[in-house]
Amino acid sequence: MIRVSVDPAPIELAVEVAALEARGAGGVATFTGIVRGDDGVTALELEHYPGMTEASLVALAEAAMARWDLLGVTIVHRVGAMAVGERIVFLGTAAHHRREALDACAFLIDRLKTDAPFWKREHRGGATRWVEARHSDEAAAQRWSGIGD
Amino acid sequence: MIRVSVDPAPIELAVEVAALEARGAGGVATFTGIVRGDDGVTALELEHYPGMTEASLVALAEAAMARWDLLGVTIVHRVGAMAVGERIVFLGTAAHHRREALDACAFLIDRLKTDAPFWKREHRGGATRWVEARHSDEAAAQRWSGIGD
Amino acid sequence: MDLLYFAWVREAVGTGQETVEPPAGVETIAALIDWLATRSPGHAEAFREPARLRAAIDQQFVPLDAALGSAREVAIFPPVTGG
Amino acid sequence: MDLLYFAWVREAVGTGQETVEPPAGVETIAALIDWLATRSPGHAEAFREPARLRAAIDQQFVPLDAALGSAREVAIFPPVTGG
Repeated sequence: MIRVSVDPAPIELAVEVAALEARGAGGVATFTGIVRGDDGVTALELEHYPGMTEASLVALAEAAMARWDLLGVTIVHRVGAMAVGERIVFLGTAAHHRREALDACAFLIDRLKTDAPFWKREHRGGATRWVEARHSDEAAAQRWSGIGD
Repeated sequence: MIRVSVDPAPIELAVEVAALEARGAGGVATFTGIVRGDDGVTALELEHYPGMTEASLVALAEAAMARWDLLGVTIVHRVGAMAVGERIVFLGTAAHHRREALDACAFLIDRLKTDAPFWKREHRGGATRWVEARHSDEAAAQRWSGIGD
Repeated sequence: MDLLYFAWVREAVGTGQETVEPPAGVETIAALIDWLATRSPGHAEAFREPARLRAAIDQQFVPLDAALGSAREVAIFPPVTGG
Repeated sequence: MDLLYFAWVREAVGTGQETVEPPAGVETIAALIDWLATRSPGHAEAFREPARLRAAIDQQFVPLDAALGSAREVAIFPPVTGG
Protein backbone atom coordinates (compact mmCIF):
# COMPACT_ATOMS: atom_id res chain seq x y z
CA MET A 1 0.00 0.00 0.00
CA ILE A 2 1.35 3.40 -1.02
CA ARG A 3 -0.16 6.63 0.24
CA VAL A 4 1.13 9.99 -1.02
CA SER A 5 -0.36 13.33 -0.07
CA VAL A 6 0.68 16.93 -0.78
CA ASP A 7 -1.65 19.17 1.15
CA PRO A 8 -1.82 22.62 2.74
CA ALA A 9 -3.73 21.15 5.70
CA PRO A 10 -1.85 20.18 8.89
CA ILE A 11 -0.47 16.63 8.88
CA GLU A 12 -2.61 14.28 10.99
CA LEU A 13 0.13 12.06 12.38
CA ALA A 14 -2.13 9.79 14.45
CA VAL A 15 -4.30 9.05 11.42
CA GLU A 16 -1.29 8.30 9.22
CA VAL A 17 0.29 6.02 11.81
CA ALA A 18 -2.97 4.18 12.44
CA ALA A 19 -3.26 3.39 8.72
CA LEU A 20 0.28 1.98 8.69
CA GLU A 21 -0.29 -0.02 11.88
CA ALA A 22 -3.41 -1.52 10.32
CA ARG A 23 -1.27 -3.16 7.58
CA GLY A 24 -0.57 -6.15 9.84
CA ALA A 25 3.17 -5.51 10.03
CA GLY A 26 5.35 -6.22 13.04
CA GLY A 27 6.88 -2.77 12.96
CA VAL A 28 6.20 0.78 11.87
CA ALA A 29 9.00 3.34 11.48
CA THR A 30 8.33 7.03 11.02
CA PHE A 31 10.20 10.26 10.49
CA THR A 32 8.53 13.62 11.00
CA GLY A 33 10.12 16.93 10.02
CA ILE A 34 9.10 19.93 12.09
CA VAL A 35 9.45 23.70 11.56
CA ARG A 36 12.23 24.83 13.89
CA GLY A 37 11.90 28.18 15.60
CA ASP A 38 15.53 28.67 16.47
CA ASP A 39 17.69 30.95 14.34
CA GLY A 40 14.91 33.59 14.42
CA VAL A 41 12.52 31.78 12.07
CA THR A 42 8.90 32.76 12.73
CA ALA A 43 7.16 30.89 9.89
CA LEU A 44 7.84 28.76 6.84
CA GLU A 45 6.38 28.58 3.35
CA LEU A 46 6.60 25.57 1.07
CA GLU A 47 6.26 25.98 -2.68
CA HIS A 48 6.10 22.96 -4.97
CA TYR A 49 5.66 21.86 -8.58
CA PRO A 50 2.09 20.50 -8.78
CA GLY A 51 1.92 17.28 -10.77
CA MET A 52 5.65 16.59 -10.71
CA THR A 53 5.64 16.63 -6.90
CA GLU A 54 3.05 13.91 -6.54
CA ALA A 55 4.63 11.82 -9.30
CA SER A 56 8.08 12.09 -7.72
CA LEU A 57 6.75 11.03 -4.30
CA VAL A 58 4.92 8.05 -5.79
CA ALA A 59 8.13 7.06 -7.61
CA LEU A 60 10.03 7.38 -4.34
CA ALA A 61 7.51 5.20 -2.49
CA GLU A 62 7.65 2.62 -5.30
CA ALA A 63 11.46 2.59 -5.14
CA ALA A 64 11.25 1.85 -1.40
CA MET A 65 8.68 -0.93 -1.95
CA ALA A 66 10.92 -2.47 -4.63
CA ARG A 67 14.04 -2.34 -2.47
CA TRP A 68 12.67 -3.51 0.88
CA ASP A 69 9.97 -5.97 1.91
CA LEU A 70 7.34 -3.43 3.02
CA LEU A 71 3.62 -3.67 3.68
CA GLY A 72 3.05 0.05 3.49
CA VAL A 73 4.71 3.36 2.64
CA THR A 74 3.22 6.74 3.48
CA ILE A 75 4.62 10.10 2.34
CA VAL A 76 2.77 13.24 3.39
CA HIS A 77 4.27 16.65 2.64
CA ARG A 78 2.67 19.87 3.70
CA VAL A 79 2.74 22.90 1.37
CA GLY A 80 1.87 26.57 1.80
CA ALA A 81 2.33 28.51 5.02
CA MET A 82 3.09 26.85 8.34
CA ALA A 83 4.03 27.94 11.84
CA VAL A 84 6.97 27.01 14.05
CA GLY A 85 6.41 23.63 15.67
CA GLU A 86 4.15 22.37 12.88
CA ARG A 87 4.92 19.26 10.82
CA ILE A 88 6.41 19.78 7.35
CA VAL A 89 6.73 16.17 6.31
CA PHE A 90 5.78 12.71 7.54
CA LEU A 91 7.34 9.48 6.25
CA GLY A 92 6.16 6.13 7.48
CA THR A 93 6.90 2.51 6.65
CA ALA A 94 5.34 -0.75 7.80
CA ALA A 95 7.28 -4.02 7.59
CA HIS A 96 7.52 -7.44 9.20
CA HIS A 97 11.18 -6.77 10.07
CA ARG A 98 12.35 -3.69 11.92
CA ARG A 99 15.51 -3.25 9.84
CA GLU A 100 13.46 -3.00 6.63
CA ALA A 101 11.08 -0.45 8.12
CA LEU A 102 13.89 1.70 9.56
CA ASP A 103 16.17 1.58 6.52
CA ALA A 104 13.30 2.36 4.16
CA CYS A 105 12.25 5.30 6.32
CA ALA A 106 15.78 6.75 6.25
CA PHE A 107 15.92 6.20 2.48
CA LEU A 108 12.62 8.06 1.99
CA ILE A 109 13.65 11.19 3.84
CA ASP A 110 17.16 11.28 2.30
CA ARG A 111 15.83 10.91 -1.21
CA LEU A 112 12.86 13.21 -0.74
CA LYS A 113 15.33 15.99 0.11
CA THR A 114 16.93 15.79 -3.33
CA ASP A 115 14.32 14.17 -5.58
CA ALA A 116 11.08 16.06 -4.92
CA PRO A 117 10.39 19.57 -6.22
CA PHE A 118 9.75 21.56 -3.03
CA TRP A 119 11.22 24.92 -2.08
CA LYS A 120 11.27 26.40 1.41
CA ARG A 121 11.06 30.07 2.27
CA GLU A 122 11.76 31.17 5.82
CA HIS A 123 10.10 34.15 7.44
CA ARG A 124 11.95 36.08 10.14
CA GLY A 125 9.52 38.76 11.26
CA GLY A 126 8.92 40.79 8.06
CA ALA A 127 11.94 39.42 6.16
CA THR A 128 11.84 36.33 3.93
CA ARG A 129 14.64 34.18 2.53
CA TRP A 130 14.66 31.16 0.22
CA VAL A 131 16.48 28.32 1.91
CA GLU A 132 19.67 27.19 0.16
CA ALA A 133 20.11 23.52 -0.69
CA ARG A 134 22.79 21.77 1.35
CA HIS A 135 25.59 19.66 -0.07
CA SER A 136 25.14 17.28 2.85
CA ASP A 137 21.70 16.40 1.46
CA GLU A 138 23.25 15.36 -1.85
CA ALA A 139 25.73 13.18 0.00
CA ALA A 140 22.98 11.60 2.10
CA ALA A 141 20.94 10.77 -1.01
CA GLN A 142 24.02 9.27 -2.72
CA ARG A 143 24.32 6.79 0.15
CA TRP A 144 21.36 4.90 -1.33
CA SER A 145 22.66 4.68 -4.90
CA GLY A 146 23.26 1.29 -6.33
CA ILE A 147 21.88 -1.85 -7.86
CA GLY A 148 18.14 -2.37 -7.66
CA ASP A 149 17.53 1.26 -6.92
CA MET B 1 14.93 14.69 28.08
CA ILE B 2 14.61 10.98 28.73
CA ARG B 3 11.28 9.29 29.23
CA VAL B 4 11.07 5.59 30.12
CA SER B 5 7.86 3.75 30.88
CA VAL B 6 7.06 0.09 31.51
CA ASP B 7 3.33 -0.20 31.81
CA PRO B 8 0.50 -2.71 31.32
CA ALA B 9 -1.68 0.06 29.82
CA PRO B 10 -1.90 0.48 26.04
CA ILE B 11 0.79 2.74 24.55
CA GLU B 12 -0.57 6.20 23.72
CA LEU B 13 1.44 6.90 20.59
CA ALA B 14 0.01 10.34 19.88
CA VAL B 15 0.84 11.52 23.40
CA GLU B 16 4.39 10.18 23.20
CA VAL B 17 5.03 11.74 19.79
CA ALA B 18 3.58 15.10 20.89
CA ALA B 19 6.00 15.21 23.83
CA LEU B 20 8.95 14.55 21.50
CA GLU B 21 7.75 17.10 18.95
CA ALA B 22 7.53 19.69 21.74
CA ARG B 23 11.31 19.41 22.32
CA GLY B 24 11.96 21.98 19.57
CA ALA B 25 13.84 19.54 17.34
CA GLY B 26 13.78 19.56 13.56
CA GLY B 27 12.99 15.89 13.36
CA VAL B 28 11.38 13.06 15.27
CA ALA B 29 12.01 9.40 14.42
CA THR B 30 9.96 6.59 15.88
CA PHE B 31 9.75 2.82 15.79
CA THR B 32 6.68 0.97 17.01
CA GLY B 33 6.54 -2.78 17.48
CA ILE B 34 3.14 -4.38 17.02
CA VAL B 35 1.72 -7.81 17.95
CA ARG B 36 1.49 -9.76 14.70
CA GLY B 37 -1.45 -12.07 14.20
CA ASP B 38 0.03 -14.21 11.47
CA ASP B 39 1.44 -17.62 12.32
CA GLY B 40 -1.68 -18.35 14.39
CA VAL B 41 -0.83 -16.05 17.29
CA THR B 42 -3.97 -14.87 19.11
CA ALA B 43 -2.41 -12.93 21.99
CA LEU B 44 0.92 -12.08 23.58
CA GLU B 45 2.15 -11.82 27.16
CA LEU B 46 5.20 -9.84 28.24
CA GLU B 47 6.98 -10.71 31.48
CA HIS B 48 9.78 -8.52 32.81
CA TYR B 49 12.20 -8.01 35.70
CA PRO B 50 10.83 -5.06 37.68
CA GLY B 51 13.55 -2.66 38.69
CA MET B 52 16.18 -4.01 36.34
CA THR B 53 13.92 -3.36 33.37
CA GLU B 54 13.49 0.34 34.07
CA ALA B 55 17.19 0.74 34.92
CA SER B 56 18.25 -0.99 31.70
CA LEU B 57 15.95 1.22 29.60
CA VAL B 58 17.24 4.39 31.27
CA ALA B 59 20.81 3.20 30.63
CA LEU B 60 19.89 2.56 26.99
CA ALA B 61 18.38 6.03 26.60
CA GLU B 62 21.44 7.59 28.23
CA ALA B 63 23.73 5.66 25.88
CA ALA B 64 21.78 7.09 22.92
CA MET B 65 21.95 10.63 24.33
CA ALA B 66 25.71 10.27 24.82
CA ARG B 67 26.31 8.93 21.33
CA TRP B 68 24.09 11.25 19.28
CA ASP B 69 23.07 14.90 19.60
CA LEU B 70 19.49 14.34 20.75
CA LEU B 71 16.92 16.59 22.39
CA GLY B 72 14.74 13.74 23.56
CA VAL B 73 14.55 9.95 23.87
CA THR B 74 11.39 8.06 24.74
CA ILE B 75 11.20 4.32 25.44
CA VAL B 76 7.81 2.86 26.31
CA HIS B 77 7.42 -0.89 26.67
CA ARG B 78 4.15 -2.55 27.39
CA VAL B 79 3.99 -5.55 29.75
CA GLY B 80 1.31 -8.07 30.64
CA ALA B 81 -1.30 -9.36 28.21
CA MET B 82 -1.93 -7.74 24.85
CA ALA B 83 -3.98 -8.49 21.75
CA VAL B 84 -3.00 -8.86 18.11
CA GLY B 85 -2.55 -5.43 16.52
CA GLU B 86 -1.65 -3.70 19.78
CA ARG B 87 1.64 -1.89 20.35
CA ILE B 88 4.34 -3.75 22.30
CA VAL B 89 7.02 -1.10 22.24
CA PHE B 90 7.50 2.52 21.18
CA LEU B 91 10.89 4.15 20.66
CA GLY B 92 11.16 7.80 19.75
CA THR B 93 14.00 10.28 19.29
CA ALA B 94 14.04 14.03 18.70
CA ALA B 95 17.07 15.73 17.09
CA HIS B 96 18.03 18.73 15.04
CA HIS B 97 19.43 16.46 12.34
CA ARG B 98 17.48 13.62 10.79
CA ARG B 99 20.43 11.22 10.63
CA GLU B 100 20.94 11.47 14.40
CA ALA B 101 17.25 10.87 15.11
CA LEU B 102 17.04 7.89 12.73
CA ASP B 103 20.30 6.23 13.75
CA ALA B 104 19.51 6.63 17.44
CA CYS B 105 16.06 5.13 16.92
CA ALA B 106 17.55 2.07 15.16
CA PHE B 107 20.14 1.74 17.95
CA LEU B 108 17.43 1.82 20.62
CA ILE B 109 15.36 -0.99 19.16
CA ASP B 110 18.37 -3.17 18.30
CA ARG B 111 19.82 -2.83 21.79
CA LEU B 112 16.52 -3.12 23.61
CA LYS B 113 16.11 -6.57 22.01
CA THR B 114 19.25 -7.87 23.74
CA ASP B 115 19.78 -5.56 26.74
CA ALA B 116 16.41 -5.31 28.48
CA PRO B 117 14.94 -8.15 30.58
CA PHE B 118 11.64 -8.89 28.85
CA TRP B 119 10.26 -12.28 27.89
CA LYS B 120 7.47 -12.89 25.39
CA ARG B 121 4.94 -15.69 25.55
CA GLU B 122 2.72 -16.31 22.55
CA HIS B 123 -0.82 -17.64 22.82
CA ARG B 124 -2.26 -19.70 19.99
CA GLY B 125 -5.80 -20.48 21.05
CA GLY B 126 -5.34 -22.43 24.29
CA ALA B 127 -1.65 -23.21 23.76
CA THR B 128 1.21 -21.01 24.96
CA ARG B 129 4.87 -20.93 24.01
CA TRP B 130 7.82 -18.84 25.26
CA VAL B 131 9.40 -17.10 22.30
CA GLU B 132 13.00 -18.14 21.59
CA ALA B 133 15.67 -15.46 21.29
CA ARG B 134 17.01 -15.00 17.77
CA HIS B 135 20.68 -14.98 16.81
CA SER B 136 19.90 -12.20 14.33
CA ASP B 137 19.05 -9.96 17.28
CA GLU B 138 22.50 -10.50 18.76
CA ALA B 139 24.06 -9.61 15.41
CA ALA B 140 21.94 -6.47 15.09
CA ALA B 141 22.95 -5.31 18.56
CA GLN B 142 26.63 -5.98 17.80
CA ARG B 143 26.39 -3.52 14.91
CA TRP B 144 26.42 -0.69 17.45
CA SER B 145 29.44 -1.85 19.44
CA GLY B 146 32.43 0.40 19.54
CA ILE B 147 34.07 3.46 20.96
CA GLY B 148 31.92 5.88 22.87
CA ASP B 149 29.24 3.31 23.38
CA MET C 1 7.06 25.67 -25.28
CA ASP C 2 5.55 26.15 -21.81
CA LEU C 3 7.99 27.38 -19.18
CA LEU C 4 7.47 27.11 -15.44
CA TYR C 5 9.52 28.94 -12.80
CA PHE C 6 9.63 28.29 -9.07
CA ALA C 7 10.89 29.94 -5.88
CA TRP C 8 13.29 32.88 -6.42
CA VAL C 9 13.46 32.22 -10.17
CA ARG C 10 9.71 32.83 -10.34
CA GLU C 11 10.02 35.95 -8.23
CA ALA C 12 12.87 37.40 -10.29
CA VAL C 13 11.15 36.75 -13.63
CA GLY C 14 7.90 38.14 -12.22
CA THR C 15 5.72 35.21 -13.32
CA GLY C 16 5.52 31.48 -12.68
CA GLN C 17 4.57 30.57 -16.20
CA GLU C 18 5.10 31.77 -19.76
CA THR C 19 4.97 30.36 -23.26
CA VAL C 20 7.95 31.03 -25.53
CA GLU C 21 9.25 30.08 -28.97
CA PRO C 22 13.03 29.95 -28.71
CA PRO C 23 14.93 30.65 -31.94
CA ALA C 24 16.64 27.92 -33.89
CA GLY C 25 19.94 26.97 -32.28
CA VAL C 26 18.52 26.88 -28.75
CA GLU C 27 18.73 23.12 -28.36
CA THR C 28 19.63 22.52 -24.70
CA ILE C 29 18.44 23.73 -21.31
CA ALA C 30 21.71 25.68 -20.97
CA ALA C 31 21.15 27.45 -24.28
CA LEU C 32 17.54 28.15 -23.29
CA ILE C 33 18.72 29.73 -20.03
CA ASP C 34 21.19 31.97 -21.91
CA TRP C 35 18.49 33.03 -24.33
CA LEU C 36 15.90 33.63 -21.57
CA ALA C 37 18.39 35.93 -19.80
CA THR C 38 18.09 38.36 -22.71
CA ARG C 39 14.32 38.78 -22.51
CA SER C 40 13.95 41.32 -19.67
CA PRO C 41 15.85 42.73 -16.69
CA GLY C 42 13.93 40.29 -14.47
CA HIS C 43 14.91 37.37 -16.71
CA ALA C 44 18.52 38.61 -16.69
CA GLU C 45 18.47 38.56 -12.88
CA ALA C 46 16.91 35.09 -12.71
CA PHE C 47 19.15 33.42 -15.31
CA ARG C 48 22.48 35.19 -14.64
CA GLU C 49 24.09 32.22 -12.86
CA PRO C 50 23.15 28.92 -14.52
CA ALA C 51 25.17 27.02 -11.89
CA ARG C 52 22.53 28.02 -9.33
CA LEU C 53 19.71 26.59 -11.49
CA ARG C 54 18.16 23.17 -11.96
CA ALA C 55 15.65 22.02 -14.56
CA ALA C 56 12.98 19.51 -15.46
CA ILE C 57 11.66 18.52 -18.88
CA ASP C 58 8.10 17.23 -18.88
CA GLN C 59 8.32 16.80 -15.10
CA GLN C 60 11.56 14.82 -15.06
CA PHE C 61 14.76 16.30 -13.57
CA VAL C 62 17.42 16.74 -16.27
CA PRO C 63 20.98 18.13 -16.28
CA LEU C 64 21.45 21.58 -17.80
CA ASP C 65 23.13 20.12 -20.90
CA ALA C 66 20.03 18.03 -21.68
CA ALA C 67 18.59 18.44 -25.17
CA LEU C 68 15.21 20.14 -25.31
CA GLY C 69 14.07 17.72 -28.02
CA SER C 70 10.29 17.81 -28.25
CA ALA C 71 9.80 19.14 -24.72
CA ARG C 72 6.30 20.45 -24.05
CA GLU C 73 6.91 21.71 -20.50
CA VAL C 74 10.25 22.97 -19.21
CA ALA C 75 10.68 24.05 -15.59
CA ILE C 76 13.61 26.06 -14.24
CA PHE C 77 14.16 26.48 -10.51
CA PRO C 78 16.74 26.54 -7.71
CA PRO C 79 17.98 23.28 -6.14
CA VAL C 80 15.10 21.72 -4.21
CA THR C 81 14.82 22.16 -0.43
CA GLY C 82 11.86 20.07 0.70
CA GLY C 83 11.52 17.67 3.58
CA MET D 1 21.00 -14.93 48.72
CA ASP D 2 17.75 -13.92 46.96
CA LEU D 3 17.08 -15.75 43.72
CA LEU D 4 14.68 -14.57 41.02
CA TYR D 5 13.45 -16.68 38.10
CA PHE D 6 11.66 -15.54 34.98
CA ALA D 7 9.71 -16.99 32.05
CA TRP D 8 10.01 -20.79 31.64
CA VAL D 9 12.66 -20.99 34.35
CA ARG D 10 10.13 -19.58 36.80
CA GLU D 11 7.46 -21.97 35.57
CA ALA D 12 9.71 -25.03 35.81
CA VAL D 13 10.93 -24.20 39.31
CA GLY D 14 7.38 -23.39 40.36
CA THR D 15 8.16 -20.01 41.93
CA GLY D 16 9.60 -16.70 40.82
CA GLN D 17 11.57 -16.10 44.00
CA GLU D 18 13.37 -18.01 46.71
CA THR D 19 16.08 -17.40 49.27
CA VAL D 20 18.93 -19.93 49.43
CA GLU D 21 22.24 -20.44 51.19
CA PRO D 22 24.50 -22.25 48.73
CA PRO D 23 27.22 -24.41 50.29
CA ALA D 24 30.87 -23.37 50.34
CA GLY D 25 32.45 -23.98 46.93
CA VAL D 26 29.52 -22.54 44.96
CA GLU D 27 31.36 -19.45 43.81
CA THR D 28 30.08 -18.76 40.29
CA ILE D 29 26.72 -18.53 38.55
CA ALA D 30 27.54 -21.77 36.74
CA ALA D 31 28.22 -23.56 40.03
CA LEU D 32 25.04 -22.09 41.49
CA ILE D 33 23.05 -23.43 38.53
CA ASP D 34 24.54 -26.92 39.00
CA TRP D 35 23.72 -26.84 42.70
CA LEU D 36 20.19 -25.49 42.15
CA ALA D 37 19.50 -28.39 39.75
CA THR D 38 19.78 -30.79 42.69
CA ARG D 39 17.11 -29.11 44.82
CA SER D 40 13.89 -30.54 43.31
CA PRO D 41 12.58 -32.18 40.12
CA GLY D 42 11.34 -28.72 39.03
CA HIS D 43 14.77 -27.22 39.62
CA ALA D 44 16.34 -30.12 37.75
CA GLU D 45 14.11 -29.38 34.77
CA ALA D 46 14.83 -25.62 34.89
CA PHE D 47 18.60 -25.87 35.28
CA ARG D 48 19.36 -28.94 33.14
CA GLU D 49 20.86 -27.00 30.23
CA PRO D 50 22.95 -24.07 31.44
CA ALA D 51 23.63 -23.04 27.82
CA ARG D 52 19.97 -22.04 27.56
CA LEU D 53 20.22 -19.78 30.63
CA ARG D 54 21.30 -16.20 31.25
CA ALA D 55 21.87 -14.42 34.54
CA ALA D 56 22.04 -11.09 36.33
CA ILE D 57 23.75 -10.22 39.60
CA ASP D 58 22.20 -7.30 41.44
CA GLN D 59 20.30 -6.35 38.25
CA GLN D 60 23.33 -6.37 35.92
CA PHE D 61 23.68 -9.00 33.18
CA VAL D 62 26.69 -11.24 33.82
CA PRO D 63 28.20 -14.24 32.01
CA LEU D 64 27.64 -17.64 33.59
CA ASP D 65 31.26 -17.85 34.75
CA ALA D 66 30.86 -14.64 36.78
CA ALA D 67 31.81 -14.86 40.45
CA LEU D 68 28.92 -14.56 42.88
CA GLY D 69 31.04 -12.42 45.20
CA SER D 70 28.78 -10.59 47.63
CA ALA D 71 25.71 -10.80 45.40
CA ARG D 72 22.46 -9.98 47.19
CA GLU D 73 20.11 -10.69 44.26
CA VAL D 74 20.78 -13.27 41.54
CA ALA D 75 18.34 -13.72 38.66
CA ILE D 76 18.34 -16.67 36.26
CA PHE D 77 16.27 -16.64 33.10
CA PRO D 78 16.18 -17.52 29.39
CA PRO D 79 17.70 -15.16 26.79
CA VAL D 80 15.57 -12.01 26.65
CA THR D 81 12.95 -11.54 23.93
CA GLY D 82 11.49 -8.05 24.36
CA GLY D 83 10.83 -5.33 21.82
